[in-house]
Amino acid sequence: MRKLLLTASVIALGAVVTPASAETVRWARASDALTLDPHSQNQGVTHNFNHHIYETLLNRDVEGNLIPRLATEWYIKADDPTVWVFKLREGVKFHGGQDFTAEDVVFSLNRARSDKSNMRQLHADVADVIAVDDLTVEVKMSGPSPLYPNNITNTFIMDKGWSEEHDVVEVQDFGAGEDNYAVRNANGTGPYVLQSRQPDDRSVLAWFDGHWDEKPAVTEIIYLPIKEAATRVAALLSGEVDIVQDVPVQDIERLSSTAGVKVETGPENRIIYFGYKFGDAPLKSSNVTDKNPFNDAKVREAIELAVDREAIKRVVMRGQSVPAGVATPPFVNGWTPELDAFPAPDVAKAKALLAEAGYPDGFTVTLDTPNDRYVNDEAISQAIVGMLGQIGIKVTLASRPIAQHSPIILNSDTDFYLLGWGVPTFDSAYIFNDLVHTKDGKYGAYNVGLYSNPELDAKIQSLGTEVDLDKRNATIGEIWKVVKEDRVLLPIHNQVLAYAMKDNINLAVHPENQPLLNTVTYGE
Amino acid sequence: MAEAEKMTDPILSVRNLVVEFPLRRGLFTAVDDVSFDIAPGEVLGVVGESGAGKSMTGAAIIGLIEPPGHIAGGQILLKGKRIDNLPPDEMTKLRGKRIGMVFQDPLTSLNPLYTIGQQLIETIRRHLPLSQAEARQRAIDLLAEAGIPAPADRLDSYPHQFSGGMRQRVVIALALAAEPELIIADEPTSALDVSVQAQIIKVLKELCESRGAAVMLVTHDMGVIAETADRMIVMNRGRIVETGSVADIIKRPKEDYTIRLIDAIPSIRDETRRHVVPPSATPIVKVEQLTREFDLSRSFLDRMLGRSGRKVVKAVQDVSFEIRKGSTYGLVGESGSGKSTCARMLVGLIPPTSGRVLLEGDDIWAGQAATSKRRQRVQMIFQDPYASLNPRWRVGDIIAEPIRALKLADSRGEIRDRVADLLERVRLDPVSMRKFPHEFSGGQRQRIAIARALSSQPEFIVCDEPTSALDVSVQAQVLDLMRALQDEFKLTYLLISHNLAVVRQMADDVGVMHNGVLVEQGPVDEIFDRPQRDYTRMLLDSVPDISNVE
Amino acid sequence: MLAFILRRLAQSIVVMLVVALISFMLFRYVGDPIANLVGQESRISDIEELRQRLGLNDPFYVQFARFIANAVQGEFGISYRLQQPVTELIVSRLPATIELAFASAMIALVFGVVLGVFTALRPKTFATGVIMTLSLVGVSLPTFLIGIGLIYIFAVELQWLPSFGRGQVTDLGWWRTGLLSESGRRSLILPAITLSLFQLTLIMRLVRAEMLEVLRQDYIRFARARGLSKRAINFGHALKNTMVPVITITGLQLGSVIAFSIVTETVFQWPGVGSLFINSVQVVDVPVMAAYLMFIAFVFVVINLIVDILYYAVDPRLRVHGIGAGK
Amino acid sequence: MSAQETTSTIAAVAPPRSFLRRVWDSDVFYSFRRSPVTILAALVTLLLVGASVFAPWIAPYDPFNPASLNLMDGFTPPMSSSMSGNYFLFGSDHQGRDVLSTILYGSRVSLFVGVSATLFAIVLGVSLGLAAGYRGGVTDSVIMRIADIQLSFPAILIALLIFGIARGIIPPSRHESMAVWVLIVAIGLANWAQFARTVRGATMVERQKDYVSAARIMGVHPLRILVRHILPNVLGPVLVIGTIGLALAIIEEATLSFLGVGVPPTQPSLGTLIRIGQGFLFSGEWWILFFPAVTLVLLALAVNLLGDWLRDALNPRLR
Repeated sequence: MRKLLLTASVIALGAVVTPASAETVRWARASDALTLDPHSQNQGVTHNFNHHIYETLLNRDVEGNLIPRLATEWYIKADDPTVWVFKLREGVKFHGGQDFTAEDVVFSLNRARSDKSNMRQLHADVADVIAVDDLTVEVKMSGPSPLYPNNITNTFIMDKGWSEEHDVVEVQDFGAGEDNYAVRNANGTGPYVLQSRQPDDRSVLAWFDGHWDEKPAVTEIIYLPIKEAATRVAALLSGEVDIVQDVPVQDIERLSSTAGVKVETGPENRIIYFGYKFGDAPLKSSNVTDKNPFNDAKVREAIELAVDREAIKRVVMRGQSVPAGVATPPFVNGWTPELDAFPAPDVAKAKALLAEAGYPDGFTVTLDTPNDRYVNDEAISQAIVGMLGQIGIKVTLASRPIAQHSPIILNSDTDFYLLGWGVPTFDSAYIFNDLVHTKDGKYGAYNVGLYSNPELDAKIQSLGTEVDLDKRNATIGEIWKVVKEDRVLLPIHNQVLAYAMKDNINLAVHPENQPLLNTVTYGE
Repeated sequence: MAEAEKMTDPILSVRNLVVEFPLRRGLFTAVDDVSFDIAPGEVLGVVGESGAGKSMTGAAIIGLIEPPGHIAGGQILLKGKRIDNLPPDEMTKLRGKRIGMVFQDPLTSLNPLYTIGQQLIETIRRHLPLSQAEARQRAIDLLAEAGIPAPADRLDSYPHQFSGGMRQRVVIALALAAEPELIIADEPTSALDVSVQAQIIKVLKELCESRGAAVMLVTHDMGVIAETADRMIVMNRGRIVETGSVADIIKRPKEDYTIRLIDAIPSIRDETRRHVVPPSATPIVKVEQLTREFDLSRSFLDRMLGRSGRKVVKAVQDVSFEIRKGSTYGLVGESGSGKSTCARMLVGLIPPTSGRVLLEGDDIWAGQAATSKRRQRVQMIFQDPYASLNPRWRVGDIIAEPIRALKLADSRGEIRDRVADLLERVRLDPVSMRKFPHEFSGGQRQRIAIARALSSQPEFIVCDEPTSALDVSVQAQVLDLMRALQDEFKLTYLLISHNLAVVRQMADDVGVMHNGVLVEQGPVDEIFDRPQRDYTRMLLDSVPDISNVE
Repeated sequence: MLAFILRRLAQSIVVMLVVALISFMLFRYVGDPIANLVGQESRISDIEELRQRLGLNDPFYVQFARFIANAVQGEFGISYRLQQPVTELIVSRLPATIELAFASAMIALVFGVVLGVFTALRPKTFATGVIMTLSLVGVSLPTFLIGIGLIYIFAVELQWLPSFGRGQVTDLGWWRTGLLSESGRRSLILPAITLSLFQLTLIMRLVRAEMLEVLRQDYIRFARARGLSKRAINFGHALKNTMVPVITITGLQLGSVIAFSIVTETVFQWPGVGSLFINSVQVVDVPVMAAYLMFIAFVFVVINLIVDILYYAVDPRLRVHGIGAGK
Repeated sequence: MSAQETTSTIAAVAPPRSFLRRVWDSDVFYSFRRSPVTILAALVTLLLVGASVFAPWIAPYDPFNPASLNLMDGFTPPMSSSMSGNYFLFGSDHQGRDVLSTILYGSRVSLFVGVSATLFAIVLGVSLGLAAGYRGGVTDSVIMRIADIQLSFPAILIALLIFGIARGIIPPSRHESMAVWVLIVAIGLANWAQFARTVRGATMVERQKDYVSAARIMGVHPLRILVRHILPNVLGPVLVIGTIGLALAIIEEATLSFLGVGVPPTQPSLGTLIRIGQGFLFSGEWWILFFPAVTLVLLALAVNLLGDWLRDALNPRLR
């Protein structure tokens, strides 16, 4: 009865609303973009919003392939493997009317790799940027960098003249209390012009009629951050918003079965995994005080056998995940179905392995988990606690907001932890560099467990400069084999993204969770 | 009397009035079959001890009995018309218009948030068809009649800006605002000092006389009745004991209850009935130039900004006297005269600003030894027996507290024996030690307080208004007990009281305090019969006394 | 009076300093702001450098001293999260919170007083029992549950009212108001009710208790004995005296309405300072948190002061100098 | 001559009775017997408290033992069995825990936190209130200013603050075992001020009373006067605020868990259960939210009603 009533009202409302709002989309997600300054924050939500105002040289489509945007062609200079050449699109104008030229690209890339930019690590290997002519830019790298184009899909191009005019040549130094014009104002080449913006409340974007691409179906976007998941879903159910980007997995079924609403799902380029502390030193949170049980491969194998990934998928994730046997999403170069296979849970064998390793009664350990970062992160950890409990490992769950979880991760101050890893470059090297390589200098920043394998380290370092892609892929395969066999990480699944929307709207899920609303089409 | 009724119809006739309170432990009859009349212009005194039902009778007449109480029988007739069965709306209109009422405490009878003008005008316009300006003028006239100086100016003052006596005048003016035919005055002067009390009675009487209004004067104070009323009713336990003219009842009471009641009332005319302590007896307590100041000035910052200076009140100023061993020294004075402050310095509760208190030659405020001596040998009995006993303690523990605190006995058995003994001395059953204070009446509680004071075997007891919270008959018993104990234990008393008759009855020597100064002292008969100071004389003249009845 | 205000201000400054100090002790335990400022790609060296740049390596008392030095000049720094001046952020969010707090305070006050008086004047009726019990249900539920419940009923099922946001807003100078449009006023209803429930119950119970107390006073009996009408007694005499203590508590409650709005604003996506605070806590945006707590402390200080002045206005006993000598 | 005077007169002449008889006949208990709502509230409280105290014996499952859980039992509707054959009267949650059992164990946590936090607040508030009221002067000013600061900060913020500080001080490995105690201290510290204020006021009144003077005259130590004389006489209002404070503390704990601080999710309190459950409001698994919420409301309501009754019963003027 309740459902009937709801259905009727949604239909009634849909009938009234649809014709009037055919070109306006009310787009809700959990949080707001932090800033309009394109180089100030390296954060997905901010990039997603700014993609509508600013444009990048290259972009990724919904399959994860690189596609041209402001650059129409890109290649390694024939005579110099350390130089990338970008051919720029003709006839592009900024919202303020300025022409888009190679100077703007040089300016923007330099700004993005300046000291105060948060994007600069992506451009760490850039030695120089040169405008060859109005529509050609050469990027000189410090060594061969075959994958550099993967790094620039979120590096937006600003207008040099506008930046100089408004004194935003430098990225804001907010630590020094400086205010910055670019934080609140934007002049991009993107399909939409910023009309108004109240942070955390609403932003309005209107179609830029000087845009180089064809006119999109959506000509006005009202962007509405709604923090509380229940409120977000309620807003869609009551017809107050058209697209909800962050849909709680448990509400997908209800939304799909609601008339007038549909849910699009698709895998995200993000792997959820558990990590262990390695090394001989005893764990801080364990009752085993003379050695580190995680350092024993048998223990790690026992744990993997205790974990029932399918159960997590079915119950915790409501079917909205792709269980994984390797710590990389399928989009990424280096992933293979063979690697992704995982053993069926086998509690008896797990117990036997534990006994063999010298822990017939298990042991205790604390699991650190975030509770507001990944989809159902706390519930996943809770499920793991139960599963490990069945083989005698008594896990205490320490659940924290990501703000408190992050320092623990960065300081390697944990024995057992949950983390998610996105791979913006779509290449395994990105994973190896940070998660597998020994924590040392620019490598291994997120090698929380301090795993160290000098042999792998050498191979990982070779990936950075190897230009022969076949040879490189072979090395990637070798590294993955060791990582998987050594059970360095315990991958659980790849997250699935769900976008809910009015059923006359078509919007595909983007693996980076960065959908562009100018790709929206209407109708069945 | 039958003739009088024929001549003038009574304003008020009460016929077989019964007021009942259904309580959880049964029906309580507060007023039981009460009948009386009040003639126009007559002042009828209604007297009785607490719980006699006198106030309830007044409340029944004006229709203000608190639920669940209600009139269960009888009739109330105002000028021959029944009013006890009027609907609430009509009764409301009648109140203030035809029956006025004055309550006991002028401090709480007026709404603190409204000026007296607002309250007067509101009342006047409620009952009389007058404009705001006319009502205001009438209010000023009323205040003038009630004896408020500069009434036009004071109209916009708030109640807290008046003294207690002045407030009671305002209350009377309010009660008379609409010229009611009957005024019910419920203990109108009990909360006031004697000197003020006399003035208020005068005002009430004059105003009613000039308007021909009848007065029903409810009070526990036979003296007030004696001075004010024409006729009186004596009530006890909800019933009328005796009715008659004031002179008849006071001079020739017929009923046992009345006889006992009148007998219990002390009079300032009575000579001391006790043995006289020889003047040569050694002084046990010597008070030398005792002074106590209270700093009432506001904070430093306020003074800086308000440019007001320090404000020091001398509550007690240069007071010196001696108390002879075994005697009773009476300290009298009105409220605020500094007598209680004196008492508190004598027992060690507040330190004097200057001067000394010598107990057998030792300054009780000097040093540890003197302090412990004082603790054992000086005790105090307080005015309010409800507040002076910790309600959460058993009587046995209360009485034993000094014994325990001063470590006068060790074993439980010894303490219990001493407590039992003390209870017997104050004429209470030793079984009482297992009970809590609320299970006792006021007089019994004061006995418990006395037992506690005695338990440390003191020589000197300061009695601060020991009987002023008690009914007269109980007061007489307590005073008798105090006297008996004094003889038995060779006690020395400092008796502080505003009740001159009690002092005359109890004391050997008397000191009169006024505004912190001891204005006069001497042997009791000397002071009472031949006062030297005007203040003392005024004080003695103000006391309403039943012996004034002709 | 002047001295009184000066003294209160002096005390207030102390209070605010203590608040600021406590806040600073707190921030280091909320989490590490840096972890939220940098992306996955950042290296440890970048992080260290940023930490140094933000002065986060300094001991907290140095950070505190710096904060106070800046705050005295009205400078609260730049939000780590939104990268805008904190003062500007708070000022722009303030109207939303004030409108919400004011609306809910009004609801709480009007209904609280009316129901309180009603239940006091009819102490033993069935209606009173129902009101008293229902009001308890309101406070027995956590605010967030009430909010979500109201959204579910009135926005999703009945579709009578909006589920989030402020609706159509209008700029009046720097003040952005939602009160001038129909959708703005409709948007206000649910959050205002949610926020008011707790205070409403409190005020109602307070008014009832005080009223019952006042109705027992001698001056009420005397007013009845003077034949004043029931109306004049109940609403003229009794209610005014009831209001004296009610003002104090209500005033203080108004402050906590603003503080309580944290949860309500989050549930209704109300763009006020409360939701700003919660968003800031999540990413350890120290400048915003510090400024917000100072702001709350300031609000309490001001409200306390106003309450005291009101107290003077209502109760003539306090107006006269030299009172308090008493006995 | 008021009604209550009459009562006490009658009481004075009544013969002494046994303790139980006296309690039964006392005015407080009499008003209890007369109020069906209060009796109902007391029964509900008793039932909930009893059920939570005896949870380990009466709960069908042990939801706090992760090893006993079967994830595949998750989301079983009320009054049905899961695939693995477990029967769930109130259904099961997203971890396959029996909702009824989690409620029983959760109430245990909530009640423990609520009662302990309230007791802590009472002990702290009463001691400081007694000191402030009895000593007066600087002691009074300092304590009351601190109380002002505390009152000017919403309780939730105070609790957040203390929670944060505790997290910083206690080594991370002990966080979870300490969480409950931190909660208790946090909520207790957030609520002491109202007790202090009440007790201070009452103490200032009692201090003036003659029984205190009497004790001072005989040289009783001030501490003894405070504890033996004044304390019993100021506890009445404390009891009343205490019952209401208990309900508040339980709800506060729920709100704290909504804000992400609180007990570990593997040992959820009622508040944590509600926080978890509200995620399933739209998804059809209503029972995960409904039963804990109803329990919390019942508990808070019952305790509040008891508090109300106690206030009226202990106030002689309302009798």
